[in-house]
Amino acid sequence: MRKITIDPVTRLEGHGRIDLFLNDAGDVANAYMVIPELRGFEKFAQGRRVEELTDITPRICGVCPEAHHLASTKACDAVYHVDPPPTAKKLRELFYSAFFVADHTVHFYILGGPDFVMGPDAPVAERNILGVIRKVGVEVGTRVITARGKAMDIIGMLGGRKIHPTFGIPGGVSKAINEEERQQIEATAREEIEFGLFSLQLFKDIVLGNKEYLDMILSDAFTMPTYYMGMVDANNKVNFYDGKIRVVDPDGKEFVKYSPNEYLDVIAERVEPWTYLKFPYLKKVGWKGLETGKDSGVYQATPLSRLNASDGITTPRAQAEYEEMYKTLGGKPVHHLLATYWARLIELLYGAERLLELSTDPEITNPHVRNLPTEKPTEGVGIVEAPRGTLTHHYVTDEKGIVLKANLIVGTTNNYAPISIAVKKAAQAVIQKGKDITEGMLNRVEMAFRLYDPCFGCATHTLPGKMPLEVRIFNAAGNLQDVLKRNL
Amino acid sequence: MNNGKFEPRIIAFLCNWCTYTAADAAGVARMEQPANVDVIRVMCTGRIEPMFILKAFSEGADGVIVSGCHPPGDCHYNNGNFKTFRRMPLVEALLTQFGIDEGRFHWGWISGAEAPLWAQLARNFTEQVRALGPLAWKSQKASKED
Amino acid sequence: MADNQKLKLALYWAASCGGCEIAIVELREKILVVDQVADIVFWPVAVDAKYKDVEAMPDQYIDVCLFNGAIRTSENEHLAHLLRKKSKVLVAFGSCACEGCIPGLANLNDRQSIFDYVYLESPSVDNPNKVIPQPTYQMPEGEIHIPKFYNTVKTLAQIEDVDYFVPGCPPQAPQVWSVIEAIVAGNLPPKGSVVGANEKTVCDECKHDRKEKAIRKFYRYHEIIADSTQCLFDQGIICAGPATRGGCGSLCTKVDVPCRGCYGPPPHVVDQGAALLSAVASVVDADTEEEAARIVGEIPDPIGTFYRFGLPNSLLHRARLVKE
Amino acid sequence: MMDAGRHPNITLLTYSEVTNISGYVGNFKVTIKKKPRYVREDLCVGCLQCIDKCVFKNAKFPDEFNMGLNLRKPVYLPFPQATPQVVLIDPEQCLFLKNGKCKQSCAEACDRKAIDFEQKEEILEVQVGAVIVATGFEPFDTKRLPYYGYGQYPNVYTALEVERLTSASGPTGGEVILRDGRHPKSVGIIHCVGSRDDKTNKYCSRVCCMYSLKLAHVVRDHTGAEVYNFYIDIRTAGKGYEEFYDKLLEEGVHFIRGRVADVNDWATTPEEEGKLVLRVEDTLIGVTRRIPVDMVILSTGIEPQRDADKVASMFGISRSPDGFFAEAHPKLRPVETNTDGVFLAGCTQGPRDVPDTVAHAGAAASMALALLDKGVVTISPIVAEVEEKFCSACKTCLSVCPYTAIIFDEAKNVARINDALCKGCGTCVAACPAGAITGKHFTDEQIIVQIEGLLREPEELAAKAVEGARP
Repeated sequence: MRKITIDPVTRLEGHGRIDLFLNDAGDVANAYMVIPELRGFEKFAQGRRVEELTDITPRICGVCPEAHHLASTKACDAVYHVDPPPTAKKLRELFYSAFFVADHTVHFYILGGPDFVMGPDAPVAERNILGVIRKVGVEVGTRVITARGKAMDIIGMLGGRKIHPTFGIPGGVSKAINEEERQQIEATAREEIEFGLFSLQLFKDIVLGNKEYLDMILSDAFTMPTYYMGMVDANNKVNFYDGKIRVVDPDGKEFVKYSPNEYLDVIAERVEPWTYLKFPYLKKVGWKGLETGKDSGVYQATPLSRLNASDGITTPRAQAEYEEMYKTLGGKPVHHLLATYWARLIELLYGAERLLELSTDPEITNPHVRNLPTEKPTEGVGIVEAPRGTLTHHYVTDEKGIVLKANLIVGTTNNYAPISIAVKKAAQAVIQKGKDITEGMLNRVEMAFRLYDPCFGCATHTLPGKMPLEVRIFNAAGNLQDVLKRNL
Repeated sequence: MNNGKFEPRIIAFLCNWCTYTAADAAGVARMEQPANVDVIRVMCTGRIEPMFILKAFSEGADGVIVSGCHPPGDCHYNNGNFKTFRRMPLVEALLTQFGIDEGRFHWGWISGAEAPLWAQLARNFTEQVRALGPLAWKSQKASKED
Repeated sequence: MADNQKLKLALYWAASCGGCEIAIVELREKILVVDQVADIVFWPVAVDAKYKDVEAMPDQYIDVCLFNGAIRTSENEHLAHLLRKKSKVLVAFGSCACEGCIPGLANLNDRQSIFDYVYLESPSVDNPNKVIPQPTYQMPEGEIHIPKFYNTVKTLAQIEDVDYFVPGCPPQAPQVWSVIEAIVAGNLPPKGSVVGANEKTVCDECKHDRKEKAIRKFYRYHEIIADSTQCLFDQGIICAGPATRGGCGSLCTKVDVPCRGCYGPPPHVVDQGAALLSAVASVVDADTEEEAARIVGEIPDPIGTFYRFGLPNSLLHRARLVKE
Repeated sequence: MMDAGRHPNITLLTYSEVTNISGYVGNFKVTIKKKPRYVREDLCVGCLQCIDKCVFKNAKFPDEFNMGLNLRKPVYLPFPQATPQVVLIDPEQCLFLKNGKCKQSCAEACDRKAIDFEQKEEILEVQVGAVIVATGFEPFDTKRLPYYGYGQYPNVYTALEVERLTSASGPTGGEVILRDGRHPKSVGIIHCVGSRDDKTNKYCSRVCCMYSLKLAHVVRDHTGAEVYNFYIDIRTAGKGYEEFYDKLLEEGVHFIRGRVADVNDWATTPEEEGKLVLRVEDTLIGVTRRIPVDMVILSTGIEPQRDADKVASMFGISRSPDGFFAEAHPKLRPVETNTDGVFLAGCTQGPRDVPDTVAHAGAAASMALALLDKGVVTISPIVAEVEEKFCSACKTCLSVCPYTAIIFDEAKNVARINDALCKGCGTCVAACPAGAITGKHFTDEQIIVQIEGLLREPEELAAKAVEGARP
């Protein structure tokens, strides 16, 4: 038995690592995606003033603090039984749409995208944003930085800080926007729509136009039927900020649709002794181990899952792209993991279109953005769709609004089981007896987790792109037998 | 340590005009007082920053006393003691949250004329802290293990 | 490999959220300039797989290491010691490394209580066999190790010698840029300095109008619609701005939300929470003991309020640890 | 008083009130409200013609100076020796000022045209270098001790009332007569009313023993009545005081040691009929006695003025537990306060008799003059200082200073501390959340090393000593 460690791979609560065990024949016996970090937010949330969790929980993740901030704010609305004014809800969604544009841009161009744009076998030094810029042109690179930057500016305008924003308050938001700010948002929204369309075209040109990539997308190694989860509005259309959570089975049939406060009826979490992260699964199906299919409670919550779980998108351009994707990939649901990239760009476009809709809403500059809570705080659940999956915050307080209990099911955590399975599957497909283990092989293994999450991806695709990767191969006795290294 | 018996270390922050005067008078009058209480003089209890109290505990004090002039009128500086009675309840709540037993922190008033009260407080407080045992914050801080 | 003339820069994260990395992404087009003047030799540094590489470097091989994240596990601590040895200049980057930040609130609890809650008591957990993650666990295929989870979150300076501190959660882009410029120009202040922040407090940058304070009632910020032209603290909303280093641009109060203190204590403040507590209590408008106790008694959770970002770096570091 | 009124360097502002004071030693600005007396002080010579001619033929209103024992008119001279000798008009009682309907015969009577119904309240601002607070005292309110029957029995008097009765210029021309016109045959004087009493004031009012002895002597002299003194201790510290006490003992004034339990008119024997009975335990002979008398005099104690708290906060004076203004040091600085340039004189600082008050006032005047004469002010080195570089204008310190020594410099946007006003208490140092204020001689650094030093383990101390011994 040999053990291979791919390290580092992750940016969730800290680091992540893949331990691959090879049998004596040289095949992958098993793969463990290990999360060696815990910070215990749920515990130290106890005793805090509940409204302060809107500021505390974003520190779980600095990549998607906006998601935690809003999930927390919504949970606090529920705890205080207060309904924010319509404009406040719209401002929150507007803010959140800008965040989706920024976040998906980062993932596609900087973190995950280089896998496609440059190809999995391109030299490491090329497989990064600078390589992408070289390939597609400097003006595109500038366009990416600008598009992300302008979306971040909207986040900063509303949220105060761009990273770890603070404007959400139980009962509304801290500040209204004026006409001048609205105009800036509208102008940005129009640019972001163009940028979204441009990005989709780029994806189609580079990826879909290349048979080798298309084959890889459709390949068995990257195909994994599971349950899919995503938030939908009253018409079962995609929504990131508000609605019910819909789960479809591997055949695309609705399995359950639940309100935030019903989440405990649907989700449970499994503890394993070899990792600090828990594995959520569908309670009614049950935990069958790291298995896919209809009989296993494992589900995914990704951009692709959200599209799979919905009946469409409310904005016209994104809806057209949605239809095109399912037509191209053979109908709903799509189980090809790498289609997540496509879905992500469709969501980016939806975010940009939603930004325009909201910024031109006649109510958006209404100064009434707060309702003061009048009822005794008790308990509440807030759910939003984070870019990396459905994000659930659940708080229970005493009558003074001091937290007694908090429970958080974080975006990427939903996908912990599928990531583990995907990694194992990819490893088994690419690492086989008798073959020398190459750089490209390992990158294909990494792609299996990178597609889920920029939190995972950024560990190996930093901006200047000179991250080392080392794989240690142990023999059956546990002694170091070989070291594979990426050049610096 | 005295024959293995736990000797608490207590820091007392006293205002110059009232409790320090009382402590001085208690000494001059040779009233019985334990050697466990070390006094730091400030001009007014209004000068006592909550930081001093935390610092004392963090440096290994087993108990802390803050004492000054009786409100409302005794304060040499009109109402420095008002700031003390505004701050200290919050300091108490903070210490409780830090896990420092209530009995390790005393704040109150002893006028310059109340030397016997000072001596009594020093004796009673020392025994109260002795009963609580060592706080040992300094070693908790220095611990490399965790 | 790097051109030897270029600055060798390393960035590492310990227990952190990744916001400090995004803060560097927020340099936007300037990141390309960084690439021209410096070789980023690690970002991030690997965990156990990379120990050998780092260990193989000559001591002080790295010119500047920007270290973010607090020390939560044995792995974090190990890397901190290693990077100190290999770096000429070690910078505590961001609130976690400087003062422990929000994850440092875990110092109100210990390992056991955190594990118990997360793995056994949390409402969604399904763990009939009471499984708790173990530092070493034997799987059928072999052994898997995870780092030891410490009882106490520590700051970088509590376990290693730190040359500079860049505060903020996260450090704001213009400040990060000025620090990078100073590093590249070799224009750094004396060792131990805080860089990338101001000497004055957040109030200096805050646009709200301040008056002489006299507070009759404290409000939690969701309980009151504050006048957005007036100081929030004056209106009874506890704001950490007066006890917090400036440099962020007062971003939170700009949207009428109180400062929580992420830039840490100002230069002469020993303990940020104690300083803020003292100021808050001092301006309570109460002339009797009963009234004062009533008004300050309405402030719940003093540690969460006054030590939001700085508990591990406070004088007491953590709540009292009752030995297991 | 007359001398003071006439002195060229003294401006006397009577019927006036200080409403505000700002500034600091050597440089105070005092705001004074001068109430209208409806008579021009510069014209009135005190001929009192106006009083005669007032439309009120008979006096109708209680005369405050004589404790309401007689009546006066709306236009009046407060008391015979009043300085300045100028009348005033009570606007609540004068028909013209009240209703606008009166033929103003007083004004007609004044050939100097001194009466001015148009006079308005004036606000004066004066610049002074020092202030002497001599706001006096308030007599104890005897109604607070209902068991002595004041207000219930007409023949229970306060000492001050009897003092007016015995005065040749008083309401009765010095004749001691009861409210029903009788001359008292027997008089009881109760000492320590509102003094040396856990229920009211714990302190000794110092003056009551001696004035009680004086009243005993005078009343006995004027009426030949039997006089009983009920006392706890007779305190006759003062030149010639003990001799006066001796004289009274020889004269046959009765002294009964014991605190009177109550005063009532319930007669149990024919002799007590129509009299007030004082019940008392005579602690010298150990029996409870009932003493029937015609007149009871309550020797009331001295209390701080009712508005002493306002005055104290206005002038930055602290108060001792008894409520009187606190001197800077009981022995060494008896007339100074903790606010430089503000001095105390007389009963405002604590009960004292006339000779002591005169001495105290003299001392206060000398201290003030010594201060002003020097031209420069020496201040304490224990003061706080703002380091402007670190002050971010949060304004936390402004309201915590007991001396309003911290002012906000709008131009530089920082707080500044006035050295002359700062007393060095350090409250602002502890309150400053930015660590921008240093308390000189009690700095954070100094206190921290004290804490560290005191808590150093013996081993650490030993190590330090070895280190220190190395060259």
